[in-house]
Parts: sequence; C-alpha cells; structure tokens
Amino acid sequence: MKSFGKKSPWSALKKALATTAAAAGVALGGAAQADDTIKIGFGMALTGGLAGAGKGALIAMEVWRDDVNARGGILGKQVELVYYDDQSNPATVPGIYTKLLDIDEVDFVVSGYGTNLIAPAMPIMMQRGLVFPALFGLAVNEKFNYDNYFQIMPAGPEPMTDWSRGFFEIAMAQDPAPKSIALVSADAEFARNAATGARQTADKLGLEIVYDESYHPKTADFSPIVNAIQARKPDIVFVASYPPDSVGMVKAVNEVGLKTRLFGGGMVGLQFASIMTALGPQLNGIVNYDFWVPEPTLKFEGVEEFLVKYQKAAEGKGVDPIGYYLQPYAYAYLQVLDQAIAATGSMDHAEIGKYMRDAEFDTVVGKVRFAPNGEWAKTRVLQVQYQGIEDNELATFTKQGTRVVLYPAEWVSGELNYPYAQ
Amino acid sequence: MTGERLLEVRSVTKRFGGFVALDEVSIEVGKGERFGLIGPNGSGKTTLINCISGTLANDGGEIVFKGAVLDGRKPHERTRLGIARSFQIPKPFRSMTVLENLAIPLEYASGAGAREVEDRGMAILESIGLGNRAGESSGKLTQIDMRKLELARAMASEPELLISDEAMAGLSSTEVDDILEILFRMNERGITIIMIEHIMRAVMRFSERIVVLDAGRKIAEGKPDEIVNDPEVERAYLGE
Amino acid sequence: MFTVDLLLSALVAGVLLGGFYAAVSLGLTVAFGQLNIVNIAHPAFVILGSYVAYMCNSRWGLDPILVGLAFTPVFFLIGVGAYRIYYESFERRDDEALRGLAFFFGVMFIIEVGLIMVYGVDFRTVQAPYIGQNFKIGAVGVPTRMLVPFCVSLVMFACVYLYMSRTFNGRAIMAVAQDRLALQLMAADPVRIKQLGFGIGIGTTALAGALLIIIIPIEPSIGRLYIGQVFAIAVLAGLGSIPGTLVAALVLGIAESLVATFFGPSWAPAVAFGILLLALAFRPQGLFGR
Amino acid sequence: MRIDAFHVTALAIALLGAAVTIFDLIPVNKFYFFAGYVVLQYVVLATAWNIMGGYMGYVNFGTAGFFAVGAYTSVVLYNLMKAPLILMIPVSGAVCALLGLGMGYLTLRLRGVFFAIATLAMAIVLETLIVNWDYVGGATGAYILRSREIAPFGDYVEFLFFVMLVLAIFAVTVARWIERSKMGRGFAAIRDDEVAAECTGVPTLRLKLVATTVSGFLMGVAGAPFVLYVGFVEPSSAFNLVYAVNSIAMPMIGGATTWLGPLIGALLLGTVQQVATVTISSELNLLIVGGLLVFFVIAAPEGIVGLVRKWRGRGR
Repeated sequence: MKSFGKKSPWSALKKALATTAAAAGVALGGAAQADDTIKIGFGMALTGGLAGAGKGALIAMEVWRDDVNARGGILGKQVELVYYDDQSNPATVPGIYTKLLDIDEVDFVVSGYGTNLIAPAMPIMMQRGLVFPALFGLAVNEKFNYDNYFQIMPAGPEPMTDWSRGFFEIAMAQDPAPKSIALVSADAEFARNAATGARQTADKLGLEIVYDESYHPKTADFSPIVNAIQARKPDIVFVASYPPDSVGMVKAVNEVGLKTRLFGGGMVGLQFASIMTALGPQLNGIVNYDFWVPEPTLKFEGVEEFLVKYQKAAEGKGVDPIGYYLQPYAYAYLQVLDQAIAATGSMDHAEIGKYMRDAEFDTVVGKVRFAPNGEWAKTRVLQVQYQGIEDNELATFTKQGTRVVLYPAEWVSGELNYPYAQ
Repeated sequence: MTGERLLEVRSVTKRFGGFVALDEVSIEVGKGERFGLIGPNGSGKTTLINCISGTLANDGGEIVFKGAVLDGRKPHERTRLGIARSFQIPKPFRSMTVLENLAIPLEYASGAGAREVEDRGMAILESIGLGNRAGESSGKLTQIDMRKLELARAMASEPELLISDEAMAGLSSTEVDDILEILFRMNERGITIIMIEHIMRAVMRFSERIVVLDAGRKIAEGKPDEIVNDPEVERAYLGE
Repeated sequence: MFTVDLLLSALVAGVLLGGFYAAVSLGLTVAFGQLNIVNIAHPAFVILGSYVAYMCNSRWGLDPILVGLAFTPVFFLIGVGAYRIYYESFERRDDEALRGLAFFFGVMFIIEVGLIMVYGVDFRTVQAPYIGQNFKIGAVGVPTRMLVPFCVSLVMFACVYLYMSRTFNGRAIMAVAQDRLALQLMAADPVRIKQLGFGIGIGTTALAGALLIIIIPIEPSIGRLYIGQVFAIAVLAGLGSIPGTLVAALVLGIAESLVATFFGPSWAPAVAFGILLLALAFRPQGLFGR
Repeated sequence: MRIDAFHVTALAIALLGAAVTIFDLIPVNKFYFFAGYVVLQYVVLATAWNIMGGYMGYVNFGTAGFFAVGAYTSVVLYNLMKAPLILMIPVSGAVCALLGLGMGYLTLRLRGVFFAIATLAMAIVLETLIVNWDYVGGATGAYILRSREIAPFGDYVEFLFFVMLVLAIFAVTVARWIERSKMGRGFAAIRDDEVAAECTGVPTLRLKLVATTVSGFLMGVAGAPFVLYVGFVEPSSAFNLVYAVNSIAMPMIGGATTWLGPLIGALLLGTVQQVATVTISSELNLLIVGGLLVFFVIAAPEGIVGLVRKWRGRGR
C-alpha cells in the first residue's frame, strides 16, 4: 500500500551511495609517502571509558616524538605519529589498524591502551608479521603466542600471578603470617584476571579464601560488600578494581572501619592524581600495586625530565596532571621501538623483532628485557603503601615518602606499616 | 424483542479495582434491530461496548453472539465473527490514506485478497460519501469525514453487528442527519446496529428499542416513547 | 554467612542507597510519569548538575548541596526551554512517542559530549566536611556521605509532594496527563502546565547531581549507567506517584544491598532489573499505580 | 513473491561482492573491507530494529542485547565444537529469534515506552548473565582465533565482508517483503493505533510476536560473525550502547517507515562514522550522531526518504 514514485527509492539510494562514497574517497585518500619520515600508527582511546588513560598516554607519546625529532629523528628520519580514536571500543580496532597499514602506509604500529583494545589488533599483526609493542594489556599473548608482541607493562613473564606476587610476599613475610584472605573484584577484564591470579597464589600458599566475589562496575555503594567482607574476618583483603569503584571501595572501607591486616593489591585508579587528591588521608595504610612513584630508588635516567615535559604539555587538557603511572611507560614503549630500529639500522620487522626479543633496553622506566612471551622478563609490579598523608593537596603526592615501595626488594624505599587496621 | 437473537449480554459485571462499572447488566439484541444505549456520563455505556468488542474482559457473566460464548476471545476474533465498532474519539490509521484505512479490515477481517481491496474499499467509501477523499491522508480529514471514516472502516469488516459509539458528538444538526442517514442505510442492508449517543433526538428517531444505563446498572428498557416517560430515567438524567 | 548485624548493616545501607536513587528518579517521575514525556536524557541532566557542583566546589569551595539548590532555578529554566522545543517539534504535531524519544537520546549525547569537551574524561569529586565521616549505631556504621544525600532527598520529596498536592499548579500537573479535559475546565493551559512540570523535573536534577557527586566520583558518560535504574524506579513506582517513587527507590536500594551482602554483588543489578521485568510483565501499573 | 528491479539489483550487488572478494576483480584496499563490514553490520541492525521500531512503533533499546547474544552464541559454538561461521549464523539467529519471542511474550502487553524500558532492562539482565558465565569467558572476555585465510576468498576478512553483505541483502529483502505484505500493513495499523487495529481484525499480539522474532533473528545474525571480526569479545564491548544508539538513529535519519530508510541511514551514518573515526578522532564523532539525530527528528520527521519524497512532490 505504501507506494511512492517508482523511481524515487532507487535514485535516492544511488544518490546516497554516491555521496557517501565520494566523502569516503576524499577523507580516506591515500597520503603520499615521504621517504624522510618514519610513521608510527596506533589507535588510542580518546573518548569512552578508557579515554582518561588514553589521552594521557597520547601526550606522553607526543613528548617522545618531539624529543626524538629534536635530536634528529630515527635513522635520520623525522618521526610522525598517525593515530585515531578507538573510542574505547574494541570493534573499531581492526578497522583502524588496517587503515593505518594499508592506506596511511605507516612503517610501524604500536597498540592502544588496555587489553580490550590490544587483543583485536593481534590477528592483523600476526597475519602480517609486524612488531607490536603494546601498552598495558594483561596476558594478551597467552592465547595468541605471537613472538613479535612486546608488552611494556612490567607484569612479568607470568602476568596473571606475577601481578599480585608482591602483595602476597609482603603478607606472608609478616609475623604471624595471615591465614585467611578475602578476594573481591570488579566484573571486567583486568580485574577478573588479576583476581584469578590472586586466587591461584592464595591456594598455593594455603590461605583460606573466606570471601570470593565480584561486583558490577557501576555499583554505587560499597558498604554492603565491605560489611560482608568484615563479617568473615579475613586476615588480608585483595581488591582488583577500576577507578570509580576503587574510590567507592576506599570510602566504604574507611566508613565501615574495616579491620584487616593488609588491604589493597590490584586497585586501578589509586595512582591517578585526581583520585589521590580526592581520597587524601583515607588512603593511608593501603598497600597497592603501582608502576612508578617518586621514590629515590626509581629515579631512572630521563624520567624526571620526561615528567616535567609531560606536566607542561598536559596542563589544561583534563588529563592526569602529574602522569606517574602510565605515562612513562607510554614514552618507554616507543623508546624500545626507537632503540631497536636504531640498533638494527633497519626497517625490517623480522629483524627488529628478533633484536627486541634478545636485547636489553634503557628507558625512562629503567632497564627493560622481554621474556619469550613478550612480557617483561622479570616482574616489576611495585607494591607501595600510602603513608603519612595528611591532606588532599596534589603536592603531597609528588613528594617522596607518601607512597613507599615495599616490593620488589630491588626497589624498596621504606617500611611497611602493619597491620592495616586492627 | 422479537425475532432471532443476535447478541445476548448475560449478567455482565466489570470492576475497576473497587469501582463497579457494570453491575450484572443483561441485554438482548435481535437480528436486524436498531438498538439504542443511553445513560449519563460514567454510566458504563462505553465499558459495556468495550466488553462486547473484547477490549475489556468482563469479570462476571457472559456475552453470547450468534449462539457462541465470546468470553476469552480476542477483539480481532470477535471482529472476524462479525462485531464491528466505531470509536467515540476517532482512531484513524493516521499514516495511511482513507482507502488504505479500509484495506486493514478488508484484508484482516473480511478476507479480501490484495486485488479486491481497492474495488471493495472504493465501493464502501462511495456508499458513505467519502469517495472523493479516498486518496487523502486520514489524519487531515474534517471532523465529519473522520466520523464517516470510522463507520466506513467498521463496514469494511463486513459486520453483522455494528456498535456506533457516539458517532455524532460535536457535529452540526445537518451532519447528524447525514450520519443517521448512513446508519439507516446500513440497517436496511441487514446490519444490526447498537447506537450509543447523547444526542437524544437522534437516538429516539433511530432506535427501535432502548436500554438505559445508570451507574453501571440497567434502569430501563423499552420503546423510545416508553423511555422518554420513564420517571427513573428522568431522575437519572436530571438528578445528576 | 548470616548475622543480625550484617542484616542490619545491609538494610541501613540499602535504605540510604535507596534514598539517593529516589533523588535521581524524582524528576523522571514528574516528566515521564505525570507528563508522559520520555526524557531518556534525565540522567545526563543529573550529570550536568554534578559538574556544576564540581565546578563551583573546586573553584570557590562552595558546598555542593548549596550549589545544587542555587542552580535549581537555572535548571528549571533549562527544563522549560527543553520542553518548548519538545512541544513545538513533537507534541504539537502529535508525534512524540518515537521521535520524542529519539530527540532525548540525541540530547543525552550532546550533553555528554559537551561535558567531555569542557572537562575531559577524568574522574571528578567534590570536597565537603561531611564526606568521609561516619558514626555508629550499635554495630551498624552510617556514613554521612550517604546519610546527608538521603536526608536532602527526603526534603526534596517532601517539597515536591507538598507542591504537587497542595497548590493549584501542582494539582494541574498531576492532572495533565490523565485528563486534559478536566484541566481545561480548570481553566489551565495544558502547555503551560506541562512546561512548568517539566521545568520542575529538570530542576530536581541540579540537586540530584550534587548528591551523586557527593556519593561517587563521576565522569561524563557515567549517566548512562543510571538510565535503567531511574526508569526502573519510575515504572515500579506506578507512573507519576511521588510517594511510590520513594518506596520503589527504597525497594531497589534494599534489594541491591541485600543481594550484594548475602549472595554476591555481581548479581545486584540483575536483581534490580529482574524486579523491573517482573513488574512490567505482571503488574505494569506499578506498585502504586491505579 | 514477484521478482522486480529490487531483486535484480540485490543479486547484482551480491555478485559484485563475490567478484570483488573471491576473484579480486577490482583491486580494493583491505581497509574498505574492514570498514565496509561495520557499515553493513549496521545495515542489518538498523533494518532489524526498524521492523519493530519503524513499522510497528515499538522502540527497542535492547539492540545491543540481541547483538551480544548473537555474538556469544558463536562463542559457545566455537568452544563446544569449533563450529564454522556458516553454522554460527543460523544458530545465533535462532537463539535470538527465541529470545525475541520470549521477550515479546513477556513484554508485548506493554504499550510504547514501557516496552522500550523493558528491552533496556532485558539487555542489562543479559549482560549480567554473560558477565557471570565463565564458560564464555565471563567478564574477562573470550578469544576466537580466526584462520588467516579461507578458500575461495583468500583473506578471512574478505570472507567476513562478503558474509555480512549477503546478510545485509537478506535483511533488507525480508524487511521490504514484510513492508509490502499484508503483515506490513498490519504492522502499520498497530503503529498508528493498536486498539483500532485489533478492532478491525488485526491479530496484534501475534503480529507483534512475529515482529520481535524476526527482528531478533536478524540482530542475532548480525552479531554472529562479530567475534571472528574482532577476534576477542567481552561483555562491555558486545553490549555496547553504541549499537542501540545507532540502530535507532540510523532509521530515524533515513526515514523509519520504509525499508529504504534504515538502509540509507546506515550507509550514510555508518560511513560518516567510519570516516570520522579515522579523520576527526575526537568527541566530535559522538556529537555528529547526537546532532544529526536531533536535527533530523526536529527538522525532517520522515527522515531523508521523507525529504526526498517531499522535494519530488513539490517538483511535480
């Protein structure tokens, strides 16, 4: 019954097709390849849930680009970053990387931020045999076993268990040693993996798991969870959480007055300036993982210069203003690539990949060497304790001594205050 | 009532929460009859026809049409059995033309094939005086044409019983005559008609028999002139 | 694992959480329940309120609740403006159902993206003396971070309820969706009344947003998480019932809290929406519906 | 069913797709297969949504739920028996058809917005179930390692593109057939006035169940190859709100009452999004969707199809 002019749908369709095709053609038109630049392509979360980290990472990467270009580039070629917003959405990733490789014809690609956005790029990398430095994905390569995958996050060769190793070693070194543990994690990729690793370690150590639950990431009030944990009276509590729920958890723990000997472990977000200043003294006593803190043992060459540049660039961009946690690593994974290219003097991926598997790199996050599975050869997931925080000022967290390193032994910078609360 | 019964409403009760909208109402309508249903606002007229057409389920009693109990049957099934209705507030299918409006009941209720739809639809429209509006968008009709469309659409399902729910409210007196004329013609073709109306002149002229509802109960039944003189009816209307 | 203390704690936490949910849902009960406007952007307006509170708090150290109060009239006007567009574009053309919904969907995105452009995607929090305090009644801890929003929410409810039931305009708002005719008999202009009602609905989001940011850190897209919750409450309440909204919010809060305490927190949202689905399937008129 | 210009064109497009993907008749940059896949996937989703939303006026906010169930059905099949895609698609479709039927049965007594909210709630309940179901990876996500190549297409992604092209043609054909059938007119009657439709003999409940089932089926088949495309799936990406937003915005922008509307909307908005992803790369991307949606619903209520029709009408 709904009949309209017989020609109209077809002409309209043709018109629409023609316009879109034209638009696509203009926008996607291949760029001419200049010989005097090295193009590095990547997708990055600039919108969506991971954009906070993604934008920070991007600024760090731009600092690296400027540094490299200022010193004359790589192999005498200037470096150009080509990047697109992956919208924190894994479904965009395959498209972005093929665009980078086939249309922008970038020379190298690196990953975006986070497991969810690294994994979808893997099949493409493997198909083309490309070197793939990756930024903060947990155990991505366990399924793929790709030899040219290199993870800059210092989780270690067994990422799932290495992640929380420090937390457990600290706990078990105390006298008396804890006997029971509560595990709580957010219902999302990283947190579940971290909790799985912690569960294995706890089993191995013979700790009794008295509480083992996960929660929906949007949970608004954590006091029911903390109360339920308290009722089981665990000796230690391992938490794997994301930024908003880390905050909710810390607040609830303080409000309920959770009594346990060690609390923390895998809480993402407590490293972010905005969250640290929001929580202030409520952080005291928590033992949590970290990747870089301004302690004397971690003053690697170049890191402080980098941070100065980063902090200047980050001003007014709505991203983390101090950039300790992720940003040096975003700088470092490009340094690794840089050094590998320079050392091999080649643009050949197979050759560079081989070099990266064998060599040791000197970066702003210290010396980096990769295990055969592309993870760090040795874990350097720090466990730090928040100590002596009395206010909510940003300056509190940029000075040493407020987050002392307890693990690994090589980088220890202070003493554990034990127990957390009795 | 004389002759064959087409519709029997037996002690039908309908409650909304604690409010009793229909209280054991019984009526019988004969085949070919012109039947009037009147009563003050809120007396349960519309509730009763909703129960007959199936858009509401009655809580008690039963409704029998052509000897078959209707309870539990969906409205569209009742339409296919031969009960059609028009709506007090016209409900045209606004995205469709006038003719397309008729296609729905033609296809779904009277089983017309796609090819017959246009001819049969046009025939109905002509008979009701909407022939020249067939291609117009139904949402843009005038009030009177909207009412006619309601009746035309009801006709398209080839009913044996047509329930006309205040088809004349808000119309001018010549327009009222116009609609009355249509209803008379339908009746002549053998369609039984239940008319619900506030315009007394029209009901009295049209109906062979009238039932009066008040507060969910049947308070009177009879020929128009009997109803006019019924003291209880007078009380129901004036007492309010 | 069950103890009386744990049960009491769960109940208290549930009630406090429910009070907060109630504040976030109140405006929707007015807009959706009473005026029949499917404002799916409601949570986005709440987030907008949160950012206003954040801005004033971080820049001038103003108390978020006071900021919320001060901005209620501003939000009221935004609501009035939004309704004008809605009315002119959809309602007047009798076209609101599908397109109106799509309109608010778009509005939601525009608010969200606007906030991202101005404030970025970092998590924001506010400072106030009552954040981080708590006291104990017996073994049950009561965080003031939850208690203060709970109390504010109750006051909000009382005010809106009194306005709706005691004033001419309020009663007109209650009547507008049910019976346009009656409204005309009352000599009230339905468009003006709906405009007022929608303004009130959006007005409440200024304060609700302030309460939200007191309770949890926020970022622009977090509002989406609450779409389900607020609609669940509005429907469960029986559309348009203000006391019903409070009760439904408390039911949801307590259900989530009990499940989180005794079964496993990851099932809490499913329980809330499961309740909603069951309510829709078996009692679509809601708890307090007619 | 009569064969007309539409069917000929559809077949021609399918053959062209085959020619390009199998015989590499025209050299096409791989990127266009990736981007094209996503656009075509939206053609299927928007068309599926429109059967409920556009034809019948029942707004489904739960597109992402159906899509994700389709994707996760593939994960289950893969985990169980390493099933090939050809098996995944019909099974995912069937599972989602059943889901649609069930949802319809539970919720279709609800009018309008209540139905919309119920679908939203359903998507959230489904997501919670998946998150807690470890067999499919739970919150951690699941990997499917796709083979690099597949005969006779060569590159696996070309194969996926072709499959999605066929699915899109299938979906549009089904939608067009429904629209022009007696059923489609029944749908339109329900959209215009459900009570009047029922009272003129339209079996509204049955038609609504047919619509939820068909719509669910198509959304399910759109989700089935997703895991192979991304290689990795986890609940928050499979249940991404973007699917719900786009599947509503695309028909609204194209014009919701005809099969052509969602097709044009999806091709246009989908392409704009693909282009914006690799050009603008910022929040503007989302703003485009929101802005276009608001603009179209206010200024062009009948979408692009309506605009064209109006414009042609005036020309006559």
